[in-house]
Amino acid sequence: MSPNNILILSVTLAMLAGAAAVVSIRSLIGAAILEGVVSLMAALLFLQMSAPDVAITQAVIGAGLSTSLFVIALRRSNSGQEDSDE
Amino acid sequence: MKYSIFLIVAPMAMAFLVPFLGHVMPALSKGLSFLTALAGTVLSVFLLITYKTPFTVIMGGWIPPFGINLHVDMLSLLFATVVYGAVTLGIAFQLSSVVVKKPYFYMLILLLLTSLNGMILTGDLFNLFVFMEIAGISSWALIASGNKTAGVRGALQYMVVASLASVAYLAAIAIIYSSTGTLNMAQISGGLREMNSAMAALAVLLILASLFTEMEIFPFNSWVGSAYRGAPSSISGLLSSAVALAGAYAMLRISYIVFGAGMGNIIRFGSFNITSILFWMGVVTVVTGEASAFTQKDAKRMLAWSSVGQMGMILMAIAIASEKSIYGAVFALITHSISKLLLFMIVGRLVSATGTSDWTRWKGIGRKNSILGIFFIIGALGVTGIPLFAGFWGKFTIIGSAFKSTGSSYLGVYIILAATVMEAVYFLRLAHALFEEPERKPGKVNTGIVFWTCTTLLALAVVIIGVFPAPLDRKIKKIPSELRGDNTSGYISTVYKAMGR
Amino acid sequence: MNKIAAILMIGIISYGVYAAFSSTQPGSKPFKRKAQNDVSRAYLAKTVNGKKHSSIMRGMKGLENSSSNIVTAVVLDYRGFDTLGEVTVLFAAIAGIGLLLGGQKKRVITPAGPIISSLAPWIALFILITSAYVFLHGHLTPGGGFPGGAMIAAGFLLMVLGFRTKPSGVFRMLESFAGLSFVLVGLLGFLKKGSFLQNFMGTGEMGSLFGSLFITVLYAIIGIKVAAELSSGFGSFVKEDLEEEHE
Amino acid sequence: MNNPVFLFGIGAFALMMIGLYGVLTHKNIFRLILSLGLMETGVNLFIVAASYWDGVRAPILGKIFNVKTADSYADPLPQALVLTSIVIGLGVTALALALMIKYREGTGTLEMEDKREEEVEE
Repeated sequence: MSPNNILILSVTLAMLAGAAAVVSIRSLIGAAILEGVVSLMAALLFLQMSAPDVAITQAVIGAGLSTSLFVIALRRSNSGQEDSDE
Repeated sequence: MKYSIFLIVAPMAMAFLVPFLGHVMPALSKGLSFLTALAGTVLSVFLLITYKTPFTVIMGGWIPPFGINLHVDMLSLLFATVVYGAVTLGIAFQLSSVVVKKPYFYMLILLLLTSLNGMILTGDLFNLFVFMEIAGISSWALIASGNKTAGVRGALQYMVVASLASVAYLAAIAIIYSSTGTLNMAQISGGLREMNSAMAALAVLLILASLFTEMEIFPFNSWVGSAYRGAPSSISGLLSSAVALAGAYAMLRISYIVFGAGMGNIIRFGSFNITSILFWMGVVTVVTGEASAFTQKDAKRMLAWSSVGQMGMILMAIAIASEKSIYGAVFALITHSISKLLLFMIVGRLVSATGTSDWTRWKGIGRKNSILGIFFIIGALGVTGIPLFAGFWGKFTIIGSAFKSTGSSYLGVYIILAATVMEAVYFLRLAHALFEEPERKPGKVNTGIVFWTCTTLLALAVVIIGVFPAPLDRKIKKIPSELRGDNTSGYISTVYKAMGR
Repeated sequence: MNKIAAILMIGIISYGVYAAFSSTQPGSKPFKRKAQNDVSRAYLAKTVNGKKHSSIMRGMKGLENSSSNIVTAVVLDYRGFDTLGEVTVLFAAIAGIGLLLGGQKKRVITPAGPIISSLAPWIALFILITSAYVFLHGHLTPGGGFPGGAMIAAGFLLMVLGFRTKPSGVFRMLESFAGLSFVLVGLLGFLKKGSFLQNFMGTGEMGSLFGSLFITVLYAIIGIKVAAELSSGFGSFVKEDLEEEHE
Repeated sequence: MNNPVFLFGIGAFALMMIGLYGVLTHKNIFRLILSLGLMETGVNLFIVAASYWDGVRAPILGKIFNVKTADSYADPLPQALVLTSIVIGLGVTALALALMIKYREGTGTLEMEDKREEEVEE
């Protein structure tokens, strides 16, 4: 395995771990922030796939704006930190 | 003929103008929205009258498959006309109703109009996705604009299902593009057969799943009841008569052009056969849709599930895939749009007059407003498909084509007949309630010149098409041969001509 | 739906995808690329209109478009109609937000702490310059109108947090104006060249800053539109947010 | 494992499936929206990965571009599609969050299954 592949593998695994945390973590705000982390990892993968345009857009829109939007909307909907789902 | 781009661009430009006008003169923006839709209707009728052969309009000056192309033929022009007509009447109806809506409301209707026409005219698989998303976003916002929690809940349910559908659609695009190297529908039609057949089957299943959501096919239609109920009545009418129509159009187009190059030639991928999947989904949808409509005490939900039943019947016709069944499907779609819009308009006014959408509490309203009651019966007979009313011809042809086909399709005859009986029972039950002896004094129904114009036009259309189907018949007769890929006026050869091959 | 059913469903889907990908029947498949296909090869070599070049050099003129970033060329030139649709999606979403959340009680905005309010203008200025660079160089370097506009909107969000700036109707106007100009550019192409959204400004030198005027103009419009849209739309989330904090 | 293409593809598919699991098991609207976002990111990765192959360059032409070397560049079309798809995803997310806020104002909860029906009047 080349060093590049190891990098790709670790980014992919980090992304998947973040995603698994998003669907299982109790805190809603934590899930929103982890979603941003997943987007950032995806942006890194786009960069690895020679798609710099997509990577920039994903980083700015997916990781930046979407995450802040999630947090703002969550505060606006005035919900507590607990998830009553479980 | 290249002016057909204005069918998409004009409402879009007007929608962009609304925030500006809404700031200066809200009333003007509403009026102009209506006029834009009206002008589009005139344009589409004009194009329909002067139409001779199918043609391709290229965008950006790039020939397909490099650029995006619009494909204009009898099928797309007819459906564009119906969508324009329905939306124009829907805007008029909303303008005349007591609830005052913000300019944004009309702007979203214009965007819905843009996107439905885009879905109908485009010849590019990804462009279809973009327009489907615009249609989705504008209809969620419109459904929730009723300011009732039921509408918001319906919109959210629709949003979740439709987002899953769009993910499936994008995955299918990824598979198809990376195997065939093109996004143009006409080219994919050839490329799909060069694909590994298991891969092609996977892509086709993903696309079908997403189109079933647009077309309200079971089991992708759980959102239908609450969305139709919570939406303002004008929007419920448009969902049934325009949005579902565009979904059915996409289904027709994709299943004939993309999946099978022509009629009766729907592709088999190894042991996987689309025809039987479509047919059985249609059967299940008819049964569940009509059964749910039968049990509803809520008039709007009842109409919603009745639409689902109709869409199931049309899916069955698409699956039978004979020249006759296509004719029947197109006819039934058009007449269903007209009759359902009429029914939703009347029900909308009854809901606002009585404050409830439970039809068992509408007893006796028809006695005081007899014309309204008669219009309701006309609409109901139009949907049901009783002879001398518009719905008859489509249903009759579909049953006829099911008779001629062999195998399981023959079952379609019984299913459709049984569904017709159920439809007749639940509509006449409601109509009977309207003319029953009232328990208490029925309220006054708020009508007006605009309302009467809209409903009279629609009711007349139902009766005239039922008695003299000839003009519509002449137009629809052209469609089966144009859908077929192998002749010179077919879809695929038209697009290939534009490619310069 | 309970978890076991969900896992079962995912298992079925995964098996189906696995079966499709491991099928040994003949025919083309994704991830196993044949020679690069016609469409994207023509985009890369700029031979869509049939003119062949042996090689393309920086500074060359008379190409079908002079953008060296091919993704930008695809987004704005070859498939510009998709991008108009994309802009419309955002427009519809923001309109929907306006319809659902707009027009409520009077808003009070509380100022942020001293650190943010003193740093905010400088950061915002920096973001503004960067984003202008991003969308003006869209045809040369990665980036373009969408990330550029989103960056401006982020800067604006910072201004809202830092000052008592209220997002006003100006944004709606700007958005409306930018959307109309996009359609207008398309219609000018239609009138001058016969096809909607066709490049009517000609192509210049490949690789120069103002070599592809058409793309630069469209990206500037998109940048302004996205910035205005996101600022006004997200403003309507933020405003209420701050107000609730105040109460 | 030596070819990263499959790594990208499997990663993208796994992300979609995790998102689907979230959509199927949660009733909380906020979580539904987050899970749909995961699925969107996954499908975007999938689109680019399906047309990617090892060792290609970004589709930005250098000083000299030779037609014969076109194969050494990444396919620009899927990247353009994903660009569009990301922005569309943002629009959908924003509207969905607005719907969520509205729902919360109406019902006081973020859970979906509240079956209570209220009268509609127009």
